[in-house]
Amino acid sequence: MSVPTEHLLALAAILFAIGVAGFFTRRNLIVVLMSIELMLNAANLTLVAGSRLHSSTGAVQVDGPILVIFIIAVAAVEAAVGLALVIALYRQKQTVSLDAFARLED
Amino acid sequence: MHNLTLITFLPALGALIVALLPNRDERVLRGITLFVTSVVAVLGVSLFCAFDGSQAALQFTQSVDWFTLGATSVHYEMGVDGISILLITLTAILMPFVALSSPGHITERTREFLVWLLLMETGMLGVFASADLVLFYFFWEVSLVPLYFILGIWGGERRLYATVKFFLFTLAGSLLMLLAVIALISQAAADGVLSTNIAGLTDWASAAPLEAQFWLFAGFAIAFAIKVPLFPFHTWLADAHTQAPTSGSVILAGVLLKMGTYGLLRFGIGMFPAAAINAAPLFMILGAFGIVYGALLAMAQSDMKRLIACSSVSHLGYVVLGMFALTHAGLRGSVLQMINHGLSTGLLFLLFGALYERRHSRAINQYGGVAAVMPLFAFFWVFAVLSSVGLPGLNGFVGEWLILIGTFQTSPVLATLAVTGVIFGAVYLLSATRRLLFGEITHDETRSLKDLNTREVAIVAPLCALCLWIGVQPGVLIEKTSGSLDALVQRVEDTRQTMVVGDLVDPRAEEGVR
Amino acid sequence: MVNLLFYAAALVAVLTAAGVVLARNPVVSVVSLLSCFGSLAVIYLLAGFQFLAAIQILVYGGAIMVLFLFVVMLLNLGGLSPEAEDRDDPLFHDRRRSAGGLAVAVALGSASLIGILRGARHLTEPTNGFVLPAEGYDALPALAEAMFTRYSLPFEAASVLLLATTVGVMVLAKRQRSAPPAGEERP
Amino acid sequence: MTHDWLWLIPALPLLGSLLCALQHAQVLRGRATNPDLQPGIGAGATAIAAMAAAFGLCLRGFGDIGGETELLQSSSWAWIPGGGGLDIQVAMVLDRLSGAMALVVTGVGLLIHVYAAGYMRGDAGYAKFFAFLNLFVTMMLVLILSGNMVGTFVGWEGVGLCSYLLIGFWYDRDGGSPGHAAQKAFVVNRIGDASFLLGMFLLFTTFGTLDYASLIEGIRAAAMGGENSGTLALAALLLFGGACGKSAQFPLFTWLPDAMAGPTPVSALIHAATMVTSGIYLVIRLNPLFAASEVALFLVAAIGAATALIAGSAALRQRDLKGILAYSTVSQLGYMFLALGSGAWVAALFHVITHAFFKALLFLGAGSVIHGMHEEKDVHKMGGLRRHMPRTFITFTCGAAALSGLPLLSGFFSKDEILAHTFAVGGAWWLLWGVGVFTAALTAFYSWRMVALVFFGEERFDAATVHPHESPPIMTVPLMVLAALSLLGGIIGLPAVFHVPHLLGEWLDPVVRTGNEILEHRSGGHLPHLSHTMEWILLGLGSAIALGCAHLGFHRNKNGLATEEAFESDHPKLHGALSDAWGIDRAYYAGVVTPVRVLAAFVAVFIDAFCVDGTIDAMADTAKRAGTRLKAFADGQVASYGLWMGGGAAVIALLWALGGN
Repeated sequence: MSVPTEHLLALAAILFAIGVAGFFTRRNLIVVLMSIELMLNAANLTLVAGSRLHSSTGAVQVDGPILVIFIIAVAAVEAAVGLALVIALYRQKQTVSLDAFARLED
Repeated sequence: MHNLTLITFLPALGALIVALLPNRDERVLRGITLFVTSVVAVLGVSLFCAFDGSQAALQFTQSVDWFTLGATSVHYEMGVDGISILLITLTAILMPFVALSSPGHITERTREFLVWLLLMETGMLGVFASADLVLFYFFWEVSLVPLYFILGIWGGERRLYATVKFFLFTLAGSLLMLLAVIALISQAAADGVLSTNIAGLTDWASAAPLEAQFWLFAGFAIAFAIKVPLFPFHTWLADAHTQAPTSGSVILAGVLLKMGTYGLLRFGIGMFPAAAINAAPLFMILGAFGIVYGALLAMAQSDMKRLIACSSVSHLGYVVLGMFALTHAGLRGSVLQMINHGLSTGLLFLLFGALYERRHSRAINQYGGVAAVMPLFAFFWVFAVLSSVGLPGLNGFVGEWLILIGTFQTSPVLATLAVTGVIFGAVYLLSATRRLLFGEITHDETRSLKDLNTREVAIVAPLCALCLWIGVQPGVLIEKTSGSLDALVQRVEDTRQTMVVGDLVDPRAEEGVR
Repeated sequence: MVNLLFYAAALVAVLTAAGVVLARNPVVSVVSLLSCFGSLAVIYLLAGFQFLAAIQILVYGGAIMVLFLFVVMLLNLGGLSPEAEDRDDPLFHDRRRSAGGLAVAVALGSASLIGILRGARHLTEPTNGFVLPAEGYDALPALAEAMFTRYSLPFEAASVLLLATTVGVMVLAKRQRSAPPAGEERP
Repeated sequence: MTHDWLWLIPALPLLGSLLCALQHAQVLRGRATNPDLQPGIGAGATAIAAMAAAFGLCLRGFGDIGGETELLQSSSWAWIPGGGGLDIQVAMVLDRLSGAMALVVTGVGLLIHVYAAGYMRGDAGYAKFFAFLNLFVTMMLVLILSGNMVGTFVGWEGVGLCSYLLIGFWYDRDGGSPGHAAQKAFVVNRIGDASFLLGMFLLFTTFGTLDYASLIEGIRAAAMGGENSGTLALAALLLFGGACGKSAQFPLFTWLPDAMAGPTPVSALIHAATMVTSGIYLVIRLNPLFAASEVALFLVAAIGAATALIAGSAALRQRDLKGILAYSTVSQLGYMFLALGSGAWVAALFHVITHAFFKALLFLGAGSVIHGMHEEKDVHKMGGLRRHMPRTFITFTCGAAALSGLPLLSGFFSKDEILAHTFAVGGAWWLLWGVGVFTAALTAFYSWRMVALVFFGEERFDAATVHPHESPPIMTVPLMVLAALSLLGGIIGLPAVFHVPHLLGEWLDPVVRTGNEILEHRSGGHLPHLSHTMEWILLGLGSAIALGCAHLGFHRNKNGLATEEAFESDHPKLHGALSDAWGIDRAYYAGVVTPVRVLAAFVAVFIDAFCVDGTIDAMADTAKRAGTRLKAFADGQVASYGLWMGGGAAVIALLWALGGN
């Protein structure tokens, strides 16, 4: 594949922007969490692009992929905790709309 | 035996014990507090006796590495000089009496109160005992917090306003000082002074270029001026004094304000003599103006605690005036006046506190003819008033006299202005005394007032005795501080010699050179 | 050819991502996201990261998305009341916030794009194309070696994190189940 | 050689004071609420014993000086080590001046103490009274005996304090007016004290010392060399300001008439015989300083003459018996300053001494009258008392005769010496002499008016409720002693025309020598001098005026109030001005007290509360209002927080992307 690096980065930027849009516009907590996953994936893509560029001269550097792996692990954690909280909140308010959780002290 | 760390942290230890003791009997808690403060007082007095006043260097020093800021090392360093020894002793002596007075006006949340009281003592002693700039700043802030709670929890009806005002004012000062501290440390570090030791920094700062000195001096001086408080930063004091419980007022007047004047002397003049020489006329004017201004304010008050607070403004004007006269007599008087003001204003607050506990009114016109039913109270009150107005033979006179003569040597005009304070002082305090004690009894509640009880006499009598003793033998105190003050005057004079006569030097300094 | 495959996958990824955000029904969102991740896995593979592609499918597709789907199902198809669903229209309800969110998104996205495009000329792309080792850029031996030597500490931290999460999530769920009625009664 | 026993002179009354205070404490503890307290004579005896001992010591010291040793000095009390050359050490010094003063203070004081033991019997504050009285004597002795100015200042303020305490002794009577009077006395004294302080500072900065001996050396050198004349004049005037406060001179005399609110022995001791003369003492002590400046001398003399005239005329129309005496005292003090301003140091001290005798006598006699009349002070409600209290009548009349300067009595000689000196100086002093002579006429008139109104005429009190009675011997015996002294006291200073030595003049010569030398130096070698003929003429004139006016004053009033009432209806304005002491007190209130109060209120309300504190509160309000505005942004919506954060990030990102390379 000889796609230039900037195209990968551009794709990552577009995905990230879509994630941001979802994060800010949606009320459904689950969708908000999904938007966050989307942003994390965009980040992963930039790491992949960078790693490819650095390793392309022959000397393979694995720092990028390792970081991606960690991010995936953390994303999993985040999703798990987030969803557990969603369930907990749902039990309390019978909804997962952000509007219901406007006040921090509630 | 003469261990500054022990003296400083003993109250904190006491606070810990009081806080954690499972015993819920208030008397036990008060007893522990009284015991701890008394032990500190004994240690303080023995420290005072062991101090060699002829030396300028710090004594009883202790030093341990603490941490590093970049390349600069910060030490836990304690030590006292001739100025701080007096204030440490004053603090140590005053606190048992404050503790003893607390049963009268602290009836709820006693444990908390005692804990704050003891922590406060550690903070105040630490301020005076620290020989490292960072440590000093640390204690400075530590001493701020307990009063915030004492004022806010046990204060009068407008305590929240007073508390917030007090806190914001002092915090503003503290932050300014923090800036100056950081600037000082970093600039000194740039010159290779890699320690925050006050003595080392003083050596660096007093030789620093005038412009650097000026800004650093301004930072420190404004911070301390707020604490003193000098006009126009004085308005927090009246509210804080008025709303504070008796013990809070006593500590505030007795010790906390002295932190400001102590700072001005030690850090303002001591560290930046060149800047201080240039700023001296301004500070002298502020001091002299403060004397008259505070007195006029006091004359117009109808609230006794507010009146005493305004008299503090007036008295501290003397301290600042004498200090910036930069003469032997002025400085000696200034240091002595710090002690005197602590004792006599503390006495006034303690005595009025005793009356307030009986009648729960601060308005002077609610009283009248009290002397007939409370002769002992009247005696001690008049004694305290006389000490405060500077009657010869009592403590106030010596300080005032030295300040005035010291000021007269540099500025006869300002001395004349300040002397009017002697008249005004008599006017407002005696007028208040007359309205409080003399005349016919105007309120029926006054008729049933009980005279001071044994506990209250035990609080005020020793302090009165101390006032008398200082008035008769001020030499004992002055001797302790003479070494340090002589060195200070020497430094100021040396600076005058080296200062270029010209653009930034005021005419007075030129005279000094001549 | 390979390049074309990339652009196709990229297009799918963008479209499905947009679907995630735009779909009213959370189930649709979940499915869109799954497809998005799938196309990203393809891109990884194309770029020479076989292992990452595998992980992407396994962890994201297999674990995380299933979890999402599970929750969506558990909460009664998204857990939003019909009115709330109406309000959850990303574009047309509460225009102010939507506009703000979109503006931020567009601004961030365009900033990134502009930055990327302007910065592209500074990238030193290999003149004679990318040399792709047979085992890819993320050959497992190298990866494993780095993971257990240089990155051993983060690795352990991650494992601790995972453990803590496991416990934490269980506690969260458990506390809810045995929570006193008082908590439930709160409005 | 040091004479440490000199410390005992002030220490003994101090001890007495402490013992009395302890007794008072006992009384308070035991029966604090019983108004019918009879604490007996314990405290009085203690105080009297202390006074007697002090008097004895003074006598001993007085005997020691005069021969070869001109002064006795004790070892010093290291008081204030001020650093930089300022080291205050106070020693007790008994020289000819302080010896004479101390003798008067302890001697007259002793008599007054004895009298007071009778006068105050039955008062609830009996022991307290003697504690204060003894403390006063202590302070007065410190004032007199101190070897430097700071020590004098201790006594100076100390007597002011005791005066405050004693004037306010009956603080709960008369609607609290004693409290006001006490406060007024202290504050007005403080005005003088402030001036004293400045004078002291000026002397210290000029001469570097505050010890009298070295000061006088320095002043002498400076005055002879003609240096620092401005400074010397200024210092003299500042110190004279202090003396004006303490010795009740114009314009600071208004406190003294009010001070009569205190018990009568206090008026006799403090406000006639001792404390008020300390200003004169100070000027004599520093006579070279005053001698060095013509301006200062003239001002002292002029103020003295003005005070004598103002107060003497005010005394004419007072109805309060003690008020007459108070104004009379102010007037006589004016004479003393007139003497000082004429360089007649000895005459001033001479008048101090004779005045101490006859004025103490008059006050004590007045006390006896008031005591016998059940606290009635208005002379219009007395009359005919000579039949009821003969001993008081005789002694009081002796005092009045001495005061009015009837020939050959003590007041005659001292007053004549003053007037003769003033006349001799010449120039502008002639005018002052005229004032002095006129005041002498007034003095004779009001003295005898007083005697006539109190002891002659019909009894104008209600015989049913008031039973005038003679006082007990403990009060009348001191009166008799003082009467004898008033009559014969003149022998210590007989005029030169009698061809007998002027005892006081010779005695004081070493003290005033320097001052006289400076005067001589300034006037080109000759001191003012009068021929014997001129002196005879002045003596004759003085006698004639005194006798004539005394006659007038007595005969116009001996038959009742007719003259008084006629004057009041004929000259209502003049009567008002005189009985009001020319309205000076009211002028004070209008010109000083009220403006200061208004200023204080203005400062407190407008400047402090509104401007200074208002600015600060306004700053706080601004911050608060800004906070309220900003609160809208913190709506608790996580999403909007996020939006702000994201917006910020976007802006930064855009800046980064668009700017730079």
